[in-house]
Amino acid sequence: MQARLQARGPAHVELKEAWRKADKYMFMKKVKAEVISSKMIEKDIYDLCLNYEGAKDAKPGQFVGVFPESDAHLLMRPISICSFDDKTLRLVYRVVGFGTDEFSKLKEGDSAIILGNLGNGFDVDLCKGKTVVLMGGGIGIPPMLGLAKTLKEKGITDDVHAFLGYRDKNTFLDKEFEEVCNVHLASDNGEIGFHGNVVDALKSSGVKADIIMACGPMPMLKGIKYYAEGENIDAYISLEERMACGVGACLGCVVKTTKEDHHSHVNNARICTDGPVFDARDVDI
Amino acid sequence: MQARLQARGPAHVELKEAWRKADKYMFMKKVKAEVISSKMIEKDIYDLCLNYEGAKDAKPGQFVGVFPESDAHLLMRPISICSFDDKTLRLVYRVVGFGTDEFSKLKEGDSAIILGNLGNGFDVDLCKGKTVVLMGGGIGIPPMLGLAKTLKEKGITDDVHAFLGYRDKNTFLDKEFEEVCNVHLASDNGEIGFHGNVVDALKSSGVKADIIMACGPMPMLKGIKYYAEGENIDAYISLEERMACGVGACLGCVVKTTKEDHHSHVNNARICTDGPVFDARDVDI
Amino acid sequence: MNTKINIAGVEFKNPVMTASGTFGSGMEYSSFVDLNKLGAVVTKGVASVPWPGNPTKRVAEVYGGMLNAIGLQNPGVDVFMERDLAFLSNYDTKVIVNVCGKSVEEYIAVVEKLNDTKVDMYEINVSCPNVKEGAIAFGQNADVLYDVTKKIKEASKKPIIMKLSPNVTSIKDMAKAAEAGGADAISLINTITGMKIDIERQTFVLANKTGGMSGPAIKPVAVRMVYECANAVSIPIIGMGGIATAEDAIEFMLAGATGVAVGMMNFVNPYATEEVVKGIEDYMIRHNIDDINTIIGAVH
Amino acid sequence: MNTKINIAGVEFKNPVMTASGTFGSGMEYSSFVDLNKLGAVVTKGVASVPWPGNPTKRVAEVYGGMLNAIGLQNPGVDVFMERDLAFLSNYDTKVIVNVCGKSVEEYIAVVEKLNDTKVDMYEINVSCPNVKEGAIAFGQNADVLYDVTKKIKEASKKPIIMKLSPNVTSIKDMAKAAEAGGADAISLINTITGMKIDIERQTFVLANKTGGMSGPAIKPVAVRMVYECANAVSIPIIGMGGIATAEDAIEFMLAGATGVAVGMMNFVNPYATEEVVKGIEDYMIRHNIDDINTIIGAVH
Ligand SMILES: Cc1cc2nc3c(=O)[nH]c(=O)nc-3n(C[C@H](O)[C@H](O)[C@H](O)COP(=O)(O)OP(=O)(O)OC[C@H]3O[C@@H](n4cnc5c(N)ncnc54)[C@H](O)[C@@H]3O)c2cc1C
Ligand SMILES: Cc1cc2nc3c(=O)[nH]c(=O)nc-3n(C[C@H](O)[C@H](O)[C@H](O)COP(=O)(O)OP(=O)(O)OC[C@H]3O[C@@H](n4cnc5c(N)ncnc54)[C@H](O)[C@@H]3O)c2cc1C
Ligand SMILES: Cc1cc2nc3c(=O)[nH]c(=O)nc-3n(C[C@H](O)[C@H](O)[C@H](O)COP(=O)(O)O)c2cc1C
Ligand SMILES: Cc1cc2nc3c(=O)[nH]c(=O)nc-3n(C[C@H](O)[C@H](O)[C@H](O)COP(=O)(O)O)c2cc1C
Ligand code: FES
Ligand code: FES
Repeated sequence: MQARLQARGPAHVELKEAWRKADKYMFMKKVKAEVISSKMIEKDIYDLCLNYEGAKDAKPGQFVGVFPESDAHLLMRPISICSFDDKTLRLVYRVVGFGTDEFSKLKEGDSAIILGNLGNGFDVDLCKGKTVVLMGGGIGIPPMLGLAKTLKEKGITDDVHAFLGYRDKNTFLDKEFEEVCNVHLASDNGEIGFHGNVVDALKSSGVKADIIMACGPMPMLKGIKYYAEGENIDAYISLEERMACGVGACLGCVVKTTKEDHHSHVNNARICTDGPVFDARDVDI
Repeated sequence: MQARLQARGPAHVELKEAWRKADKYMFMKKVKAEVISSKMIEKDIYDLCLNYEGAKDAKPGQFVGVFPESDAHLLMRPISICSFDDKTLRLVYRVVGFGTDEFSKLKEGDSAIILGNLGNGFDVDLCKGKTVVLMGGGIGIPPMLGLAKTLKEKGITDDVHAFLGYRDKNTFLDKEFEEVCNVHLASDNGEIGFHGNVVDALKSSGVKADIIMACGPMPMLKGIKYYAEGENIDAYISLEERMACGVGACLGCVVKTTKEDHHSHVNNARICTDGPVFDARDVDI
Repeated sequence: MNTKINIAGVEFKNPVMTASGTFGSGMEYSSFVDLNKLGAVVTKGVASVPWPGNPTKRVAEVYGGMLNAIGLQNPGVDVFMERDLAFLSNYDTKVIVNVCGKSVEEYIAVVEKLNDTKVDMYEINVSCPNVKEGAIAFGQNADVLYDVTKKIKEASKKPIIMKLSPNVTSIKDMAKAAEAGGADAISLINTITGMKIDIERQTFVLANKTGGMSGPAIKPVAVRMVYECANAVSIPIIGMGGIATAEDAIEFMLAGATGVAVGMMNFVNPYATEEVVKGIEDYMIRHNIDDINTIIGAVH
Repeated sequence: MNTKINIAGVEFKNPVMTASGTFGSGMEYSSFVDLNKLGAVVTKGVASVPWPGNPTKRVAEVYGGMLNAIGLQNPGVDVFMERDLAFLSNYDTKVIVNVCGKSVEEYIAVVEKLNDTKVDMYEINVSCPNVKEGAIAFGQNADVLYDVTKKIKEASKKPIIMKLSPNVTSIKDMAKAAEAGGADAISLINTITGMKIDIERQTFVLANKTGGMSGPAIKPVAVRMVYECANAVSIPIIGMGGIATAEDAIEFMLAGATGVAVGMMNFVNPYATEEVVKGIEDYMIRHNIDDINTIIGAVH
């Protein structure tokens, strides 16, 4: 180790440059973003469009931190990028507490304070030419829409199936999925689509996934990990955890990993920077 | 004492009723008040008009507490009532820190959170038929305007002289004083009116005051107390101190008094409730 | 639905009290809230003789709270009995008198004067950071606290609550000392010592240099200390420190407080106490809670 | 205009540092701020071997601040040297390594490994409230602190800063013990132990139950403690606790801090450190201050 340390000069300049140049750090700023529109699309579910300079660098599965205005509530709220184009960013979120409630009151012309782009996102290149199954549960559905759109727009594959799980018949975003991929609905209470969870919906659908990409509540992600490992399918899942910094500095947001993590070497990876998207095999959930 | 305590029943119901009915507690609420207008009338000096249900109970020299929106800045900012009519309240204040800066951004249609009406105010009945000298220094000028207007409107006396002290030629509100009383200007740098303070301006004016009512910075109020005691003139001065509650509960805002105060019996009266207007002889400033 | 709680044999109609020094003796806030709706009014500190308190400036705003260095200005127990206690006896609420002193004898002098009045309990302030003698010194050393508690308890005909200072290494040790000394209950937290400097004028904001910090900013420290004490002693706890809403109050109760007190937030929202009472009832309905006592210390 | 300060013979280009654990080893924030502009980067706590830290949830928001119970997750001194120290040596800033351990031997193991590297100083964390052994226990007893300081100082080839816990009755006594033990400087405050309860789910928000509170909410306590220590010891002080702006930093310096560190507020404003550096210069211009050293402890 001492030897390696001594030889640090040029080698480590490289490291630093690599860090700065790494694709995912292309856009990493805290900025004011103008609200283009904000509307409720379902009970407690809001759809926020922002004029955001980081949009052009966004990748599906990445997220941004949205800061409340309140001086009492200082931490950013992590919200996945739902979709994006060159200039605009779309966030779809559920009102669950102080911050999201505050955001829901934003109006056209207001501004939102955004830290982004954060996290690694889904690697769309892994999907090339494959039968891709996207699985979204509840408020985990929005980021899958950006992914579905990207797969279509970039012509990566045209065999994409989205399995979308809702609580009940109050669905959201499903119409937009229909424009870009095959859609399979499921609901917890059976009011619409498959009666049950998305994993069972997939099993009963006859769709043979080459690769799964998913976001949703922990029980759903556990189910997917278990299923995918059993079937030996690659699965990439997007995780959530309480965050403070969002940039990998505070070590607040870790998930147990099956391999040694590259940061602390203690099988605890940072969801904000090493994730939020992980190979399901790599995390111990 | 024990004897008196035992006989407390009916006697003390009286006390309670008296408290509730006391004139100055006629309107005492925390309310939202709609902003009718807000404008800068001089560098850093703002003029805020509010639709305020407590206005009809207001007395000149009383003040209200204005709460910042910020969750970090919780205490109200005491601001004197500049003038008022049945429905509207006018506050004129200088931007000196966080709260006043925040208020300066209020716009028509916004609302301000007001705790009022606070304090005793000037007793206009003492002025009946007398030569009244009103003295205002700097941001102590606004409350004197409401007093001048009341003296005129209620026909209490028509011999009212306002001595208004400014830093320099950038005067404010003086035109409005001219509509209701005689006006004598003074400025620290001599750019306008008498060159010097308002006490010296009064001395050199030849006006013979029967009673003085004043608001302004501490050195000016000390000067008035000294002058009035020397000349044996009644003087009522409005004091300032850091406040927390504004209603007499916290004992934050005391001033040393020459007589025993009625609350704590320690010669420390509460400016917010026993004042802000005091007989100059009663305070040890 | 039962909102009644019991501390040392005294029954309170609900757990909501006022924190000493933030509510006068109730008079000042009686135009905002109906004192009959409150569990108890806890008075400003009362000494054996009038105290003038500290010079001004006595209060300063800080982020999410305030500092105060009032220095326990009060009219002394005689005026208190004649005026404040008389006023309070018109209301159907419990009266807890906060007692301050510079020596054990001074505390006892107040207690003895009030022993035959209708006062329900004493809260012994051994934790005010703003006076030089007595007060906080008694509350920062477990042996001294034990001793002071014991002596005051002996002199008292009413249950005593020892009010603890958070400015200690181990709040548990202080709670245990108070319990061992015979305290019927403890209340916490008093203010945390803080300081504010005016950087433009390069002076202390408070004449006393330091002041006691209160308000929402201190709540997490207060909740933690209530929790620690609840696990260390078996006497009831009255929790306070930044309570603004029923949600805050419930957080303290879940941590182990039997009663709760609203302090600085009265200044910000003079209706706060009554709103907390109402909000606790709403919470009970929402969570199907029949008896408020079931949530005391429920998170552990 | 001189913004240079000197602590134990180490010259810093300005007083502004990063608070340990809030800035990684600088890498993460190097895309927001130019590390060359900072007085020093203070690293996350480094132990002799990798530490996994606590289970999640590890962080919680509180009024005007946050709680953390990271539990000192870190890759250990070997990886630290190879990667983080190597990274930092590309910058023209001082490097202070925050050292943690569960026993004196563990602290010393880290110190000895780093003794022949380009690290400028050590900050010895005897005040982390989030790990069971060592850490805070060393920082809450003056005798133990004296002893730990002395032993680490003996093993160290670089100046050592003892990082003090605010969770004590007398911060002065702790500062004096550190000084007596041979500390070259002290830094304060580490976090104040707090707790948050989720009242809807009736659970602790943090897996560790308690966490360390930081952010603007704790600033008045931190300023007071810096002031108290400045009047108790003659070694330099690095002040921290809620610093968000240059104004906050100057408040600490006026109270007696030679250096200042930005902690939690990096998370809220990743540009904070550089802005504080710039803002201090603005203040110096506004107040006609030639040498920043003249404001250290200027209010007393
Ligand atoms: C990577 C990531 C992506 C996310 N994407 C979305 C999304 O696209 N749409 C959406 O509706 N929600 C999303 N969430 C969850 C979202 O972050 C929380 O719902 C939100 O932070 C709640 O904030 P609040 O102030 O309304 O709630 P409060 O409960 O008042 O928040 C208190 C604190 O807890 C944190 N917190 C609360 N719930 C969560 C949670 N589930 N995950 C992480 N932190 C939480 C808050 O950020 C805040 O710091 C995502 C979370 C993560 C980690
Ligand atoms: C009875 C009374 C009447 C007043 N009337 C007026 C008026 O009509 N117009 C006007 O411009 N100003 C008036 N003031 C002064 C005004 O209250 C302060 O300028 C204002 O509170 C400053 O708030 P800030 O947030 O801008 O300043 P900051 O310095 O950020 O305030 C910090 C804290 O200090 C308090 N504070 C600061 N300066 C003063 C002060 N001079 N007096 C009392 N508290 C202060 C604030 O209320 C706040 O709690 C009056 C003060 C009192 C006591
Ligand atoms: C202005 C003020 C005066 C106080 N006076 C007393 C007092 O006389 N006796 C006492 O025991 N506590 C006193 N306290 C402490 C409060 O009762 C309470 O313990 C503390 O403020 C924490 O609660 P809070 O954050 O809700 O204000 C005072 C607090 C304030 C803000
Ligand atoms: C997420 C987090 C991690 C921390 N980790 C450490 C640490 O490893 N070692 C240490 O001495 N202090 C640690 N601290 C304490 C800070 O360095 C600092 O003393 C404290 O947070 C107060 O400063 P602040 O209010 O500016 O954050 C940590 C603080 C936070 C918020
Ligand atoms: S949120 Fe700080 S490391 Fe992930
Ligand atoms: S401000 Fe509280 S008594 Fe005057």
